[in-house]
Formats: sequence, C-alpha cells, structure tokens
Amino acid sequence: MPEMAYYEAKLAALQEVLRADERVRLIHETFLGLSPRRSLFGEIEKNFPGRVISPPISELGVCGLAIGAAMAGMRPVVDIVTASFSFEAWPQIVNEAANAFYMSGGRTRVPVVFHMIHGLRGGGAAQHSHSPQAMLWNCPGLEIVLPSSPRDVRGLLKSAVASDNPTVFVDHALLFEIRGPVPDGDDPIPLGQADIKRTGSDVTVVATSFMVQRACAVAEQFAAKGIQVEVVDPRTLVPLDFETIMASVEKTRRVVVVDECRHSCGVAAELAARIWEAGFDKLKAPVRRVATLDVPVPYSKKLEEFISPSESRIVEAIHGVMG
Amino acid sequence: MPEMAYYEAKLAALQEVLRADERVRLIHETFLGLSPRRSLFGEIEKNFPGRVISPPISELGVCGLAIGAAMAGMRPVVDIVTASFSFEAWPQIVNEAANAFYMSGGRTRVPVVFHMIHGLRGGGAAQHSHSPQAMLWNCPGLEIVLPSSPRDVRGLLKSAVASDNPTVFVDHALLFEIRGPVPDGDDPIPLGQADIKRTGSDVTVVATSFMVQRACAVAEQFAAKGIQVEVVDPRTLVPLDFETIMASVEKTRRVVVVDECRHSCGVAAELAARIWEAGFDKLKAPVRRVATLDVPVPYSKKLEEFISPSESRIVEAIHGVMG
Amino acid sequence: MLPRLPRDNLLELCRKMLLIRHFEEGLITLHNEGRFRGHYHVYIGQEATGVPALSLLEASDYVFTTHRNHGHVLARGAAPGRVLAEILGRRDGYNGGKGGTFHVAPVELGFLQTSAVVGGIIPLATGAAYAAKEKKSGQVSVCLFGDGALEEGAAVESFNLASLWKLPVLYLCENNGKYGHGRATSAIRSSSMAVFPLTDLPAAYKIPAQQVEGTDAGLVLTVIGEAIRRLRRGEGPQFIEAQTVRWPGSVSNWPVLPVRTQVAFAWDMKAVPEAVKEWYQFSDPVLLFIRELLDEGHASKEEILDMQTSVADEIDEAIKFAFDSPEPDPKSALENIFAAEKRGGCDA
Amino acid sequence: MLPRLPRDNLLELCRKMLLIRHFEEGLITLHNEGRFRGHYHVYIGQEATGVPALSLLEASDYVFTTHRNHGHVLARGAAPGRVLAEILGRRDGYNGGKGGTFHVAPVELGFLQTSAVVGGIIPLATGAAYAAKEKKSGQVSVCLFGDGALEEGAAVESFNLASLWKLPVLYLCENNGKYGHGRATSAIRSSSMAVFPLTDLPAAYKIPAQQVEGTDAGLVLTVIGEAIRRLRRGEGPQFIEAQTVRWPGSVSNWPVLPVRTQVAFAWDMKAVPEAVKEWYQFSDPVLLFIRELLDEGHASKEEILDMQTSVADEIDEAIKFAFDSPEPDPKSALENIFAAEKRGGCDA
Ligand SMILES: Cc1ncc(C[n+]2csc(CCOP(=O)(O)OP(=O)(O)O)c2C)c(N)n1
Ligand SMILES: Cc1ncc(C[n+]2csc(CCOP(=O)(O)OP(=O)(O)O)c2C)c(N)n1
Ligand SMILES: [Mg+2]
Ligand SMILES: [Mg+2]
Repeated sequence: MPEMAYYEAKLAALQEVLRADERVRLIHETFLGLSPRRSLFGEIEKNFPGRVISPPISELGVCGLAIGAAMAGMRPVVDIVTASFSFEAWPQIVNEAANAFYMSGGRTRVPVVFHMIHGLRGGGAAQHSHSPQAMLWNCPGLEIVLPSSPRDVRGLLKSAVASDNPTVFVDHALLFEIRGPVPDGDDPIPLGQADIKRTGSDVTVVATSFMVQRACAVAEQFAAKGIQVEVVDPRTLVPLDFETIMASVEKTRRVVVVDECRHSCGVAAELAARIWEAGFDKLKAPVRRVATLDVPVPYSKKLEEFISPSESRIVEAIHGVMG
Repeated sequence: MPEMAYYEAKLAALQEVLRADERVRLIHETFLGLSPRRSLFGEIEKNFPGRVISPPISELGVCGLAIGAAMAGMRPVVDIVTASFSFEAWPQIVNEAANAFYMSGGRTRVPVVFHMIHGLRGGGAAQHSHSPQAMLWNCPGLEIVLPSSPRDVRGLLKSAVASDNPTVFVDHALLFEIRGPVPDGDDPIPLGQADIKRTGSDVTVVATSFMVQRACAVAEQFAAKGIQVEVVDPRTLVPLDFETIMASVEKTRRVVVVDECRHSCGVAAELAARIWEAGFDKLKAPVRRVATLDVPVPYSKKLEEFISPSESRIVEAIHGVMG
Repeated sequence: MLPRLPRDNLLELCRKMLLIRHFEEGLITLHNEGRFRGHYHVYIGQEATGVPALSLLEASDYVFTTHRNHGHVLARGAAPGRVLAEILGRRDGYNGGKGGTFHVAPVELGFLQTSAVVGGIIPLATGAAYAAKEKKSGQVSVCLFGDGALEEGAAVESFNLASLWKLPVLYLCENNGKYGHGRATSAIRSSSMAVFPLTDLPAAYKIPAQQVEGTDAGLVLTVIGEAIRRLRRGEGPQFIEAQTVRWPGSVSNWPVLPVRTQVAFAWDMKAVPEAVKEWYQFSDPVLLFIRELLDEGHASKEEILDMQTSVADEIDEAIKFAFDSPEPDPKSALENIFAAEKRGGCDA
Repeated sequence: MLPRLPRDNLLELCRKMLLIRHFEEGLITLHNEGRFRGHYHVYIGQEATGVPALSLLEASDYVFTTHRNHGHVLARGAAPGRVLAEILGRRDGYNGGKGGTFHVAPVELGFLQTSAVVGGIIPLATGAAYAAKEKKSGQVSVCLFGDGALEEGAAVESFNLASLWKLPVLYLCENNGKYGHGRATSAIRSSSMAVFPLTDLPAAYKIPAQQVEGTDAGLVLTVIGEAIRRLRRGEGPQFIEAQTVRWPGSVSNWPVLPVRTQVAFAWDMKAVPEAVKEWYQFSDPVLLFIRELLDEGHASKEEILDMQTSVADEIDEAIKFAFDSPEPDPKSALENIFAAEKRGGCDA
C-alpha cells in the first residue's frame, strides 16, 4: 500500500470531496493550521476557483451561515481553525445545527462539517488548547469524527462531507507529519467503525485522535517487555462502535482509556462508564482513565507536559491495570 | 426550624447578599424565571436602587462585562435566565472567566456569579432545556453550584457570591414552589459540602438539583416496601465533596446516579466513573446512571417525559442495582 | 394606504390577517384553559407586516422566523390545523409535535428552521441566501426577527457577511415595541439599544435600510416589494424595519386577551374596553385594513362579517383537527436524531 | 507632528518606542534560534500608538490587550526581563510562565486580562469601566485591539452596553492592516469588513469615534488625550482608530525580520534592504519620531545613538534575566486554579 503523510492524505481528501460534489464549499483555508505545510493548500484554491471562501473573524456568523447554506442544499465545510474558537460559534453548533433535524420532525437536514484542530499543540496556552469533543458529545444531533492516521483522515473526511448530518471533524496538529499507508482509490471510511490500531491480548487501550499515536508508541515499549497492548481507536464518537471496543475488553479484561479532553466529564469518563456498565463482571481491574488534568492549560512547556496525557502517564495506567 | 418556600429563600438570599456587600450588583432580573412569583423580585429592585440593572439581549457582552467588572473589584451576579442562553456567552464564561486566575499566575480574581435555570422545565423544547453543568465541569476554573432545597438555595447563593472565583449557579424552575425548613440566621453553606438528603442503608442514590427531589420521592416509595434508599446531594460539583459520596457508597455498596444532563459525557458519567474507580471492589452491582436520554429535547409532553430521568426510570435503576 | 391590487387579492390579504388574529386569540383561550403548555408568543398587531410581506414571495423562497412564528407560517399558507397540532405537540403538527410553538416550521413552505434563540436565525437565513446565490437558483431568503435580535452579535456578524458577499437576503425586523414593553425607535429611545434609528446599524454595513409603518399593508407591500426586486436583481441584502405598536395583550410575559376582536369594531368600537380602545382604534392593523376596504368600497360590512364567519369556521375546524390528532408515540422520541440516508438539503 | 512636551518627555517616549522595537526584534531572533515555542505576534510598526496613548494614563487605570500585547505592557513600564521571562514560560514572568506570549498581564500595571481570543477583551474592558463607574473611582479602562476584532459580535455588544450606560472606556482600535495583509480602511476596502470607515460602527452606537494616524506620536497624544479627558468628564465611551501600515515582517503568519532596526536609518537608509526600504522610510514610527527629534533640535545623532546603546544594554540584561529565571516546578501546574481566600478584585 502506498505511504502518505497525514497532511497529504488530508489535502487529497479535500480535493476529492470538492471534485465529487459540486455543492461542497470550503469556508476558510487553514485546514493545516499553523503547519509549515499550510501553503500547500494554495493548490486547492487554485484548482477549485470560487469553492474556497475567506470569511471575516466571525465564527458565530460564519458557522451559522454554513448551517443555513447546508439546510438550503449546499454541503459546506467550515474551518473553525483552533477548536477553542468553536466556543464563539457554540450557539449555532449546539443549539441550531444539532437540533435542526430533530425539532423539524426529521425534515430539515444539515449536511455541514465543522473542521477544527484540538488539544495541546505545544505552547497554545489556556485559550487555544481545548478539546471540545466531550462537550459536543453531550449534544445529541452532532456526529463527531476524530481521525488519527493518514488513512483515517482521508476516509473519514469523505464520510463526514457525505453525511447528511452536522458533523464535527476534530483534527490534531501533531498528527500532520505522521506517515502511514493509505490505500489506492478513495473509499470512504464509514462513520461508526472503530479500528484496532494494534492487536494485543493483555490489555486494551482505547484512545482517540493523537492519543492513538501515543498509545501505539507505548504499546511498542510494552511489546519489548512481552506485554501485548491492543489499541482500539473508535474513530468516531457519534456514532460509536461500542461492539468493537467491548470485543477487545472481553478479550483482555483490562482497560485504559486515553483521551485529551479535560478529565471531568471528558470523553474518557463516558467511555470508561460504558465499559464498566457493559463489562462489570468481566473486568479484572478497575478501568483507568488518562486525560488532561483538570487545569486550565499552562503555557510553560514543563507545566503543559505535566498536565497532558503523556506517554509516562499511559505507561503508569497500564501498569496499574496489569498490577 | 421555620419553613420557607424555595422562591422565598432565594429572594431572601438575594437581599442578603446585596445588603452584605456594597460591591454586589444583580444584572438582569429573572431570578425566578417565568414563575408567577417573579413579580416579587420587584421588592428587591425597590430596596436596592441602582443595584439591579436591566441589560440588552447580549449574553456574550453582558457576561463579559460582568467578568471584567469582577476583575476590577465588583461582585456581579449575572442572570442568564435559561441555561441554554449560556451558550451565547460561552467564550466569555469558558475561555475568559475560567482561565483568568490561572493564566494570570494566580493574580486576577473573578468573583462573578452566573445564574441560570437549567433542564426540562416542561415544554421548553429543544432550544430552552439544556443542562450545561457537564460541559462546564469540563472547564477547570469554574465553580458549579446546584441547589435543590430552600435551605440550600439560600446558603449556597451566599457562598457563591462570597467566592472569589467564577461560579455558575445552576437552578431549576421546578424547585421554586418546594417548601422546606430554613434555619434562622443566615449562615452560608460552604461550597464543597455534600448533603445526605435522606439516610438509608440499602442503596445510594447520588442526585443533583431537581433530581434530588425526585430521588427523595422515589426513596419514599421504596421505604414503604422496606428498602432504605440514601439520597446524597453533592450540592456543588466543583468543588466536589467526594468523601461524603464514597462514605455512602461504602455503606450501601449499591449506587444509582441521577442527573438531568444528557447521558453521554454528562455529570452522571463523571460521578459514576469516579465511584467505579474508588469503589471497584466494594460495589455489589454495576453503578446505574439515570440521565436525560441522548436526544434533542422534544416539545410534546409524552416525548419529553420519555427522555427525562423520570421517577419510573429511577425506580427501575434502583431495582437494577438491588436485583 | 390600501395596496394597489385587484379586489380579490385585497380580500385575500384581509382574510389571512383575520385568520391569524382569530387563530392567536383562540390559542390564548386554549392556553387559559390549560390545553397546552409552555411559554408562547402571538402575532397580534403585526398582521399587516407578515401577510403582505410574505405574499410577495415565490413558492421556492426561504423564510426564517422566530418564537413569534405563528402569523408567519399562516401568512404563507400553512394549514391552521397542522400549526395548532404542532403547538399542541400532536402527531399531525408540521413537525410531529417535536418543535412546538417555538419551532413551527412547515418545511414545504420554505421554513427551514424556526429558532427561538434571539438572533439565531439571522446567520441561518444569511446562509440560505448564500446557498441561493451559489446555486444561482434565483431564490431569496427572508429573515423575520424582532427588534431585540439586533442586540445580539449574531445579527451584525451576519450583516457583514451578507454585505460583503452580496447575498439575496431580506432582513425584516419587526419592531413591535421591545419585549412588548416600549418602542425601540421613533419617538422614544430604547433602554437596551443605543443605535437609533435601528436602520443605522445595517446602514453602517452598507446595507440599504428603511423604516416602514408595519400596520399599513399598502406601505409594507410597496416597500418590501421594492426590496425584493432589488434582491432578485442581485443588488445584495436589504433591511426593512417595520414598526408596530405594542398590542396591549402582550404587556406581561404571557399573552392576555383584553377582548376578542370583532370585525364590527371597524365601524363600532362600543364593545372595546376603554383601557385598550386606543390600540384597537389607531394601531390595530386588521381593523385599519378593514376600514380602508370599506371606505374605498371594496367590500361591504356584510361581506366582512361573512369573512369573519368563514374564518371562525376555519379556526373551529382547525381546533377540531388538532385535538383529534393523536399524541405521538412516546418511543418516537428516539427517532429523527440523525438522518439516515444521504439526500442533503431539506424535505422541500 | 512632534508632541508639545518637554524635551525629557519626548526623549522618554523615544526611548520606550526604541525599547519595544529592540525587544521585539530580539524576540524574533530568539524564536528563530528555537529558544521559545508557540505562535507569537510583535508590535513592530505600532510603537507610536501604544507608547503615547498609554503615557496618558494614571497608574490606577485599567488596560486590556490582546495577542499583540508586548508593546503595550512595555509601554506602560513593565520590566522587559519579566515580560521576556513570561514569553519563555519562566518562573519570573509576570504570570509565572502560565500565560506566555498570548497572555502577558502585569496586573500591578492595570492589565487585568490579556486575551488572545479575538474580541475577547472588549466586553472585559467594558466591564472594568462599569466597575470604575460604580466605584466612582475616576478610573478609566483602555481597550487595545486590532481591526479584526470589529468583525466579532462581542465588539458591538460591548459598544451598545458602554454607550447605554455611559461607561468610561476607550476603545483603541489599532488598524495595522488586517492580518498584516492589507489595510482595512482609508484607500483600500477590506474583504472582511463591510463597514467603511471603521468608525461608522461605533458611531452607529452614538460613540464618538475618530481616526488618527497611528505612526504619528504627536497626533496620537493629542487625539487620545482629548478622548481620555472626555472619559474622565463622564461623557461616556470613546473610540479611536489608529492606522498604521503593515510592517513587512508580518506578511506571513510568523514574524520574519527583514533587517534589525538601527537608529542611524533615520538619517542613512543605505543598510536597509531595497524590498523594505519604503516602509522604513515612510511608515516606521520609530524612525519618523527620531527624525522629528533631530529636525527640531531636541536631540543630536550622538544622543540618539547613545540611547540605542543603552536600550540594547537593557535588552541584553533582560535576556540574561529571563534565561536565568528557572523553569517553574512541573507540579506547580496544579496551583492557581482557584483563589482560596476571599479578597475580591485582583492583586493590584
Ligand atoms: C439568546 C436568547 N436570549 C434571551 C431569550 C429570551 N427571550 C425570548 S423572546 C425575547 C424578547 C425578544 O424581543 P424581540 O426580538 O424584539 O422579539 P419580540 O418578542 O418582540 O417579537 C427574549 C429576551 C432568548 N429566547 N434567546
Ligand atoms: C476568536 C478568534 N478567532 C480567530 C483567532 C485567530 N487569530 C489570531 S490573531 C488573528 C488576526 C487578528 O487581527 P487583528 O484583530 O486585526 O489583530 P492584529 O493581529 O492585526 O494585531 C486571528 C484571526 C483568534 N485568536 N480568536
Ligand atoms: Mg420586539
Ligand atoms: Mg489587524
């Protein structure tokens, strides 16, 4: 299978969705964030004149515009850039888009994608480092997609754009340079299919987004010591493929959940609670959560590292459930 | 102890905080929501001229103004009315107020209170029925207060206003007519002290806000059948008095958590996860969560009841953990 | 000023206004009887804005409205029975009872989303206009909102987008005296809006903006007709502020019916309680319109009385229809969270 | 136009501007060397706005700034070493390294919150003004933000509040050519802001609004001086748009240093690269100010060169101070989430 960098796969997917459907528009142009690769996006702007639009700094108005355009038959992909700025658009995402299909009695469809880059990017400090996916999961009506590999970003972006529902596409800047196999052709990856990123029989690590990469690195270390870690990546939180997660849990009976949301009411809390509920009598040890500590994000590197779901904290949690 | 209606205790507390501290301002005047009692608030406006301010419909600007005023030495209490409108102010609450003390290195204090009325009020439909406390718990830096009785609303409101931190005061419209004992004098109830609302030895129900009342009603039914339900009310999520919760859990070893947030990543998820983590080997049955189902809130009465954490669902959950 | 229209059209406008009035008055009665729940808002006093304005649209145009939507959906031809069924939360409501009074949205009539978040629809309507422009469909998007919505940042962010991108959206601000407690423009300044007149705000964004007397159907037709022609010519967004005087029944937070409107008030005010006489005499758009019809000889009193009877019958039928409609199956609460198949856009 | 001030004050203004310039240029070098991380923004080209504007304040006044804060805090007298320590995330930073470049906030100088959310401080500064008014303290609140912030709804919601409640807040909009990519006002219209000139927006809210050439320290002093006097007289909010020309080093998303500024450029441009000569000749506020000082005989070239040496020494010391400052203890990440004791307000 050909290898690709994550940023290449993402750019390829953006071109593919634009090509596949005349109704697709990209609103804003920082799909690669602050990455030095971001200039490559210029290619897309050149290839699809009029299909990429630069908006003012008005996240609320712009997301609302995209939602309204989706209701009226377009398929807009809005780039909110840093996920923290989704808060500016919160009333539109959470109280308009999420409710539209339901409160219209299943009549108004909102095929919009909200693209954003979440998490601890390194030096983003308190106001630019949020992971809003837990808050969003608390809002029924939104699909939530968290790619973690070149293959996934390509396949999931297509399904996100093809979906008739409002979909939040939550990316992570630290993934952009990762390389990995991406199959030829351009098959979308259906939303709601978890992926076993690494097979193992001793302990299950359920991880999302960039944490999948971190979990795999840790799994590598454990493999060297003869402990086989299975890494399960839900890939989408809504819809959630809980069967795949539970199949792994039933096999290993020891679970660590790793996610970059803050600890309290984070994604790890929900996944852990569901695993407990379904696996109470199967678990050999309490499920461990590794999340960003309940602290505003500090700027200073050492402090940021201290609160992050770091490799060392994942290692410790695995020891915890093995011990 | 004298009895009071909840709305009376709340109005008394508002008068007391205004009297106690010259720096307190009330911004907006619907502390009693749409209740027919709301006109009683006029008394406060009369007694404290210039201390109650009517703002425009600009939740973002108004909350930001209150935060800035708090930074500069006032103690504003902003009434956001329906909790769903807190989303309009999300960037200011979540990304300014919550971070201020931390990112200033512990130098800028934000003694503001955000008052709001959450949950299924009956016919509020999709856009007016949110319970944002789970999302807020995912934002370190905010204190979260959830009164459930006349005594608590009085004591907790005082502590909320006295606190030097941004505090979200999450009330529930269906509590206003409840009556209960309120001690003479006006002692504040410290944030971070859970309250055993009913003692029992067979099963623990941890419930918040209006769900405490519902849990007590259910406990009454079970008592008639000889099953003693202990109802634990955390009263504040941040800070959380987890010891009191765990003391009850260790006693009964059977737990139901009831909360009105939507199910996924809700307050019940976090409480359940913590109870599992601390009580893994003590629990006789899996912790059960009763939350609002993961659905936008429908208008129709039968539908709204179906998704709500109703008495019948609480009963079922208790049977589940007892079974 | 009576619109310059054939008699049939004039009578049709009158009939719709009267229908709305009777619908809303009937609704207040039903609420007083405890037959539905929840906070609700009525369109009484604004009929001469919504009815003529929406009569100017094509079937394919989009309309976005708010908590005060009943009059708008009826003006555009929604079946009163299905509107009422929605307000009662019944299965035959336009939205299966899931929306309720705040969110009545007959999608087949171009109502894509009815939002009760103040300011919420302004970006949405702007987006539908963006879609119309991109699709080159010739559609326009009409956004009906209250004066209070201008206090929300969402309004101006949308004005900026619409102006920059020249979107075919009509911002129709119905200034009904803010919160029903006072008038935000004209003589009295608002305590919650520093912009005065309100048209200064869209004008700052280079959006053509005018005021119109919202109780005068003829003026509304003229002014909005011109605005819609400019939209269709691709001249970019338009803003109209339609001013109406607060209906005395909306002083408090919940509507209170001071008197049931009778068309006969148009020529005989005796039965109108003293306290509200002024409003029904000078500011009631329905009675004003009837008086004009009579004065200019377009209809006789008998014809108007007959119209009232027919409207009353229609409302009676609607009430029967709505109450006959079954409650939705509780389990259906779990349906319609997500669209399954891929179709895009809306039902319409 | 040289401000009408005693020579010492003129030299002090010059020194502060030069200090900011050297600080920011030094910072770019440090970043290029990988000595700190994260996205950052510099104040180069806007020195003649912030320095004179903030020189007009009392010690007790409040100041709110943004991601582009370094110049503002230095202008108000922050110690360059502590500012740099904050940017490096060190313990001696004004905020213990928890804030970093986006959030430098010397609370003792009245900087209550430095927000990197575009538009975020506009409500906050309005709130501090509200506090000042309620406390009757005579303080004013100054809000320094970029032209882009006017695109956020938070801006106008704040204008409305400030205007309605007559709050003593100065909205100082630094229009540096939006995103560093173009000029939002004057000759060229912006592709992201329909309001033009920008002052039309606050004016719609009845806030007195004017434009000033932000590279001209004398004009800035005069115009802002008058605005602050109006604030202190209780005349309500004031809005000033200070226009500066985009510094060529901020074309891209990250600052790029085309040349290190030498005071000698004021009289000899030979060493300035051709591509950026125009900016350093006509739009650099520091060199403009030095030329005026020289032209009007307030200083000799030697004195200016000496000043440069002294500023360079100060920056060298600051760099040493900042790098000598220890990294914070990792566990201190868990401190300062909540204030324990009750005091209210801030540290200052
Ligand atoms: C964001 C938000 N804030 C507050 C409310 C509560 N609310 C409902 S109607 C209303 C008044 C709206 O006034 P206006 O826009 O003039 O509309 P009118 O009711 O007068 O037609 C308010 C404040 C709301 N629904 N949404
Ligand atoms: C709410 C929000 N949206 C987007 C951004 C990203 N951002 C950072 S600086 C900037 C440009 C701001 O322009 P302007 O206000 O003119 O300030 P300048 O940088 O030119 O001084 C943007 C869009 C942000 N920080 N906050
Ligand atoms: Mg109004
Ligand atoms: Mg700028």
